[in-house]
Amino acid sequence: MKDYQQFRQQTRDWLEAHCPPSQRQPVIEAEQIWAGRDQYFHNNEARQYFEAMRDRGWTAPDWPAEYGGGGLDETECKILNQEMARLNCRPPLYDMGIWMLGPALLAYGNEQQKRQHLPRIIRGEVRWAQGYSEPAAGSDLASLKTKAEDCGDHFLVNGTKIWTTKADCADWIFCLVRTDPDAAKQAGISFLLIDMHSEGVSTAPIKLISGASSFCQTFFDNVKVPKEQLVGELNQGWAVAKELLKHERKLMSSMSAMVENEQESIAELAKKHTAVDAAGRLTDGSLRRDITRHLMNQGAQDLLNERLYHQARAGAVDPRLGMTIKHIGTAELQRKDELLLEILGNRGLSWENPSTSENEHTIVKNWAYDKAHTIAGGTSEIQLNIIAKRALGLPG
Amino acid sequence: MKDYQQFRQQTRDWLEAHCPPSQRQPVIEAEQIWAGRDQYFHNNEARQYFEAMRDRGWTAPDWPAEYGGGGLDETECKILNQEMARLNCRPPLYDMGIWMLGPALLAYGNEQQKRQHLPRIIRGEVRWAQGYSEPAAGSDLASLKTKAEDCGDHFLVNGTKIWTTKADCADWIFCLVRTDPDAAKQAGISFLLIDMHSEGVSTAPIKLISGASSFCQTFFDNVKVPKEQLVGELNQGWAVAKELLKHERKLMSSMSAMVENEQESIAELAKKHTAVDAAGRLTDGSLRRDITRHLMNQGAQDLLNERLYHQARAGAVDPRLGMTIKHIGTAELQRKDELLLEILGNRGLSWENPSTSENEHTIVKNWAYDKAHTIAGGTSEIQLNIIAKRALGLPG
Amino acid sequence: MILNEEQTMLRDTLRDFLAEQAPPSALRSWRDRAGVASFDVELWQQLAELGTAALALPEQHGGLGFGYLGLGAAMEALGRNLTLTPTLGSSVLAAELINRAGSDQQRSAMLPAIAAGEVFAVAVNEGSHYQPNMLATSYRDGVLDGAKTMVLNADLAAQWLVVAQRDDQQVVALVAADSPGIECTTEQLMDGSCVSTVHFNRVAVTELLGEGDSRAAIAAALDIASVAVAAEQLGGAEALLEQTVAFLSEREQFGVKIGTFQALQHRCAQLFCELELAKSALAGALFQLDNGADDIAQLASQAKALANDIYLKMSNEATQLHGGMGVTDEMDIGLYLKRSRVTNQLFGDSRYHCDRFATLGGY
Amino acid sequence: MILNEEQTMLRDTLRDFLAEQAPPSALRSWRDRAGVASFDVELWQQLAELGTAALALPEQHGGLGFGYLGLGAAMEALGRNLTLTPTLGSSVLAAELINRAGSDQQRSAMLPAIAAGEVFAVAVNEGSHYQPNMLATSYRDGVLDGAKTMVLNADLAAQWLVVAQRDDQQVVALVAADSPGIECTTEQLMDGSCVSTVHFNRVAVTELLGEGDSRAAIAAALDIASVAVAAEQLGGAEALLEQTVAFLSEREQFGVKIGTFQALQHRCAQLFCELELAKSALAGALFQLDNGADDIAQLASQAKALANDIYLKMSNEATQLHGGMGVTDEMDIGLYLKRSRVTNQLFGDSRYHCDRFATLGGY
Repeated sequence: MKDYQQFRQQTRDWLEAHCPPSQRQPVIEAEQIWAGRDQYFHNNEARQYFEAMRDRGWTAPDWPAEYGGGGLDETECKILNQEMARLNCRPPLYDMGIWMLGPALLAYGNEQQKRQHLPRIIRGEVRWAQGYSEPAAGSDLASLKTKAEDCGDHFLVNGTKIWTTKADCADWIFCLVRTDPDAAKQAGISFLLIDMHSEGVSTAPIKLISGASSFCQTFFDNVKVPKEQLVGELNQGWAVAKELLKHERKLMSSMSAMVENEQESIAELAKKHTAVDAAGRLTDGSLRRDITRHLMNQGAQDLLNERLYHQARAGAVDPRLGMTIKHIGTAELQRKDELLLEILGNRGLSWENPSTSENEHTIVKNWAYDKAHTIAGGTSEIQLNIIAKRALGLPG
Repeated sequence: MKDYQQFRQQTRDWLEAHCPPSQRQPVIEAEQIWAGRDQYFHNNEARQYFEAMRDRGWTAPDWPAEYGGGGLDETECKILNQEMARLNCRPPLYDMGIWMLGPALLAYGNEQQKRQHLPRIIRGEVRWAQGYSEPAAGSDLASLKTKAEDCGDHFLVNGTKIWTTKADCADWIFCLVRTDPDAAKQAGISFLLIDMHSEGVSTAPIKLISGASSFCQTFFDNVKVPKEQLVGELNQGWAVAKELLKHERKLMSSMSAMVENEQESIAELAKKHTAVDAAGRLTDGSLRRDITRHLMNQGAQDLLNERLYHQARAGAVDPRLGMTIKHIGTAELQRKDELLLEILGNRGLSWENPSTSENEHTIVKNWAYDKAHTIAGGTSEIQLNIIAKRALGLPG
Repeated sequence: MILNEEQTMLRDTLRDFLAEQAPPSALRSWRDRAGVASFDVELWQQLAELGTAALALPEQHGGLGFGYLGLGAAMEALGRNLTLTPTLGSSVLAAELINRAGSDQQRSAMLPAIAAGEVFAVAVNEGSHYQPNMLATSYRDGVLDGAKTMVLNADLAAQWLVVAQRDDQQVVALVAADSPGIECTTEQLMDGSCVSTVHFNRVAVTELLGEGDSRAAIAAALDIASVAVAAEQLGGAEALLEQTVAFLSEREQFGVKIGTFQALQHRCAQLFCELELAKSALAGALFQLDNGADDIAQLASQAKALANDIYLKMSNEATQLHGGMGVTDEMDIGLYLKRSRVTNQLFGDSRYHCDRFATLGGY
Repeated sequence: MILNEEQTMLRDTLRDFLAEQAPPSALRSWRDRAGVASFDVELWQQLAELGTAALALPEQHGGLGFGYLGLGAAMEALGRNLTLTPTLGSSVLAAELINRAGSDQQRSAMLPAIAAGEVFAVAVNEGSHYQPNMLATSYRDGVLDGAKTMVLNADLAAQWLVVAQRDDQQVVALVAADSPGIECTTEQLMDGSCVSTVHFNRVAVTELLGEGDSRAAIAAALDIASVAVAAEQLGGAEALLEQTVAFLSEREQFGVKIGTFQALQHRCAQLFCELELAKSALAGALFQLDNGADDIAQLASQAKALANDIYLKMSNEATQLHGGMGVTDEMDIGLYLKRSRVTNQLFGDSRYHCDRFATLGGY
């Protein structure tokens, strides 16, 4: 049996030695270390930290060592995570390849594909993008229209993908494409890896209601993709996609947790911007109640997560609870945004004016940006459908 | 051309002479003059007024004189209504026969049926009940199951009808029954008149969440109904029913207008039961806002009706507006009931206790009773379906 | 925050027993029977034998050590079946008051009696709820004067605990139910339960609980009572959701199950989300109590406010979604509808608890 | 309460003109263009020629006699197309102030200019809205001192009307835009419109409107401005509902039009009901104005609060129901979303108007 106690001590010592002070603070967006051709480090410590972790395979600690991964078992991974959390170590690498493609390749890729792609993902040399959504498909992912025609030794790809995050910086993209136009929707879909530097690939940034965004639309115009880049069986891409979608939902929630900054509390903001009585109470009783109702919902939401955590620890998870999380969380976030905007009054009507503060700009930008949260990663309507049918067992 | 001016003057004089003082006040439920075998008059003036109106045919002013009706044309009817309104004359007779069956018989009945039933309706000798709804049918009226088998000279009726108002006092009932069990839903329905004194007819009162009610369930157990009591063609009863349903919806709204009493205003009630500051403002700012939001909605609702009135006067009615009335009105009424109950606090938890007042009892009873308003006469869900499809033109 | 094995067994036993012995239909008969009483003494004896009266009490005083999560599970079972018992008024409120305000000797004397099913009534509300700043009921020279509203189980209790003002302190006075000068009016509420209004006119006090100011103990006991009501409410709300889903899954209209209509599905799904939020708020408060937390004031107000709101909303929606049948007295829906309004007022409605939460939050 | 023939024609003409010349896409370009201005001067000239500046003004002062219902119809057309003009700030607010607070001579001098399209700016807000009790901006010894927020069209106006405190009275002072001591900062808001913040430092006043206290005139003019914004808001909300219904009727998912989903149908139907309620509240206020009512304070607050609420809700729902496309800047939905927030703050949000309605209602 392995000596996990020793592993923990070694890991702790190694992290103490190799994770520099600047990498032991909560990460802000501008300092994230992304993979790819234009890899950027905000300072030298970031580079050193990344390279040390990479060389140990700890950018992908649970992947097999033969592809450059850490080769850790489940317990070791957990220990590594705990020790990193103890020191507040930042994640050493951000990439769709690490989060999503890698696990899928390990499950569905052939040996050649693993050898070609996994080591480069682990070493952060390639930045991956995800090509699932299409402008006309929306929630009905399987109605995608980007098609890949069989041309002997390659596929000819035509179509467009939307919501591809940072596609303009990506080196490769994994895509769902239609390879059998006659098959019933999900049956004719395949999973392809496409080099973004291929001829006929182009990208355009998407402007959101909150302003410039990291989303792009990606266009494929007669793009030749070698047959070796098909993952899994032809027309069986839906299985791979479903695997990935699980990771995406997990990612969406962890991402939104990562981005959230500790802001001035809503009650403090209201006390600053609206009238207060001698006892320090908000004069506007209706605003005070709306804030309270939001704080109570938010408190209950945290407790819902805690319940899930306790259930998981006891090995008795009620799967119906998990189905409620996204809808509850995103709806409450939007209610909070609306309240914050309302509290700012006139000051909540612009986002980059000199007369308003940085904090006010953030509130307004978030208000607009968060409108996407009830749509992306499964709309609230889809969530409610799922709850009705799968949690409550309603018919149809 | 008729001399309407003269008709108006004569009508006015006649009403002045024949409508006694006690019949010139807003009517309360206990003083309504209903038709039927046990006709009740709360005082002698009521009887005199009823008999005078009856003998002039003005219990049914627009029905043909040959059946005992008033024989008035449209303009004369309007004048009569205006003059009655001017003096605050009460309606001389309450009966489903007057409101609903009569118009249907005039349109669909044969000569023998008109002669048999219309004069007795006009004279208030017979009280009619309506037998449409069934326990299992709900909003899907056409799925009714009460069946009438063809037995040569009569039908044999078996089944049950629900929500028959005062069926225990009724002499006759008009019913939708299934005469062709194999036909598609609406195709196999016929319209029958049934003598409540027939063998096999029984009634049971329905207790509501607000307590005893005037609703009954009516049971038909091998009831023989002569074929002459079929109105319209066999299996064509749906056409008659649709005609009647129009009258029912109109009736529902006029009934609820009739019943409404002038109560203490909600703001006054709140000032009496909750804390008030030195300036006379409600201390609870959130309650104050909820009351305001209700009063604004109520004000807007009155103005919506006024808009419809002006549109009608200008001959340019937007039919979409009318579709919103029932849903808006019933939802707001329930919100108001909830607010009133909440304002009463502990005092709003019982309905007949000596420690609480008559006014408080009324509020609590209304709160419970009004739950039916979003269900009866077309549920809110059906209203929203109608608005979505017919007002907005959404597909499906 | 989740039930352990014993708590789960307790809940299941109680659910089965109540569904058998005291389901909603029993409340309907109770309500319609002549005479007014706040609970069925025989049924309470049986429930007390099952341990219902002793769940969260300290084990050294006859308690069963099921903890507050266990108590919550029992209250949920009572709420699900609309069973009227003195659990809330006596085993929770009175017991917590005695445990927190009483002396060791008082605890030893009274808690085992409560655990065995003896009923104590607590008179604490004036107007709509407890008034922490100043009470109109006074304790002076050994006697009580004043009046209390919404007293639970006053009709059947042998002993009373009366919260009263003594100068700038608040005390809890023990009074025999048959003392001269007590005038008690018991009335049935819309849901079939009973509460009493009590006037005290120079009523002799047996003893006071503990010494000095009991304000903190009173607030803590009321917090626990609020959480217990919340548990009862959520038991009722959950039963309503289950019944509504079952009805929608069975009832056909226009040739299909009405449960297939998406608008109704979304409403049910939304109700489920809000119910689970409220259950989480409740679990959080119970869990803190089991962890020995001293002050759960904000958690208690959060749990009660969320439970109030979802029970009101659930009962309205259940009535509507049951169509015509929902407004008849024949269905149980109406019984829940009325119970939801009564429990809404017990120990504070949502406006009260939101105001309190905000004040505690310093805004 | 309904439009007559001329008013209907006016509305249709204006709708067609704006859909052609100044649709939402024009606002997007305007916003993205460098430089900041509160309206397009050339477009305003054209609109003024169509009579937009003179709709509700008295006919003896160059007005067209279209009445307030006519004005409402025009504001709805502007709201539907998201067109930025000085109608609200100048033709409504400034004109009403002059008409109600000014002398005959002042009316004759200024109203015809406004009717012809000349732009006056009104500086009345301090903080979030007008402060009826006490203003920080003072008028003393012929000069103004203080600051105003949310001034409309200050960047392009030649003359200003400034509401100021003179002892216990409030007055309206006429000031030339180029007077020394004025410091005006114009900023673009999220929707592409502009407002200015203005500081007055011993600014010389040309003349005062009328004599004595102008408080009543100020309140009445602000009521009319609130109603005019409500009309603009409901024009926007109605356009959003139409666009959403069209989108749902066209877009397919899972093999069917998504407009067939009942949950979405019910949400749209609910929005329609609330929109028609708000339109009725608006029509009621306009109708009373046309009937010469002196005091429409409660009606104005009712109209503005209901319009605020439905525009916010409609824009949120429209964004959601458009799915992923709804959050891109490419669609017009986002422009309405932002305009709804800006108009929500113009002349008072719903909390302000509910508070005012309640105070006027004596509770």
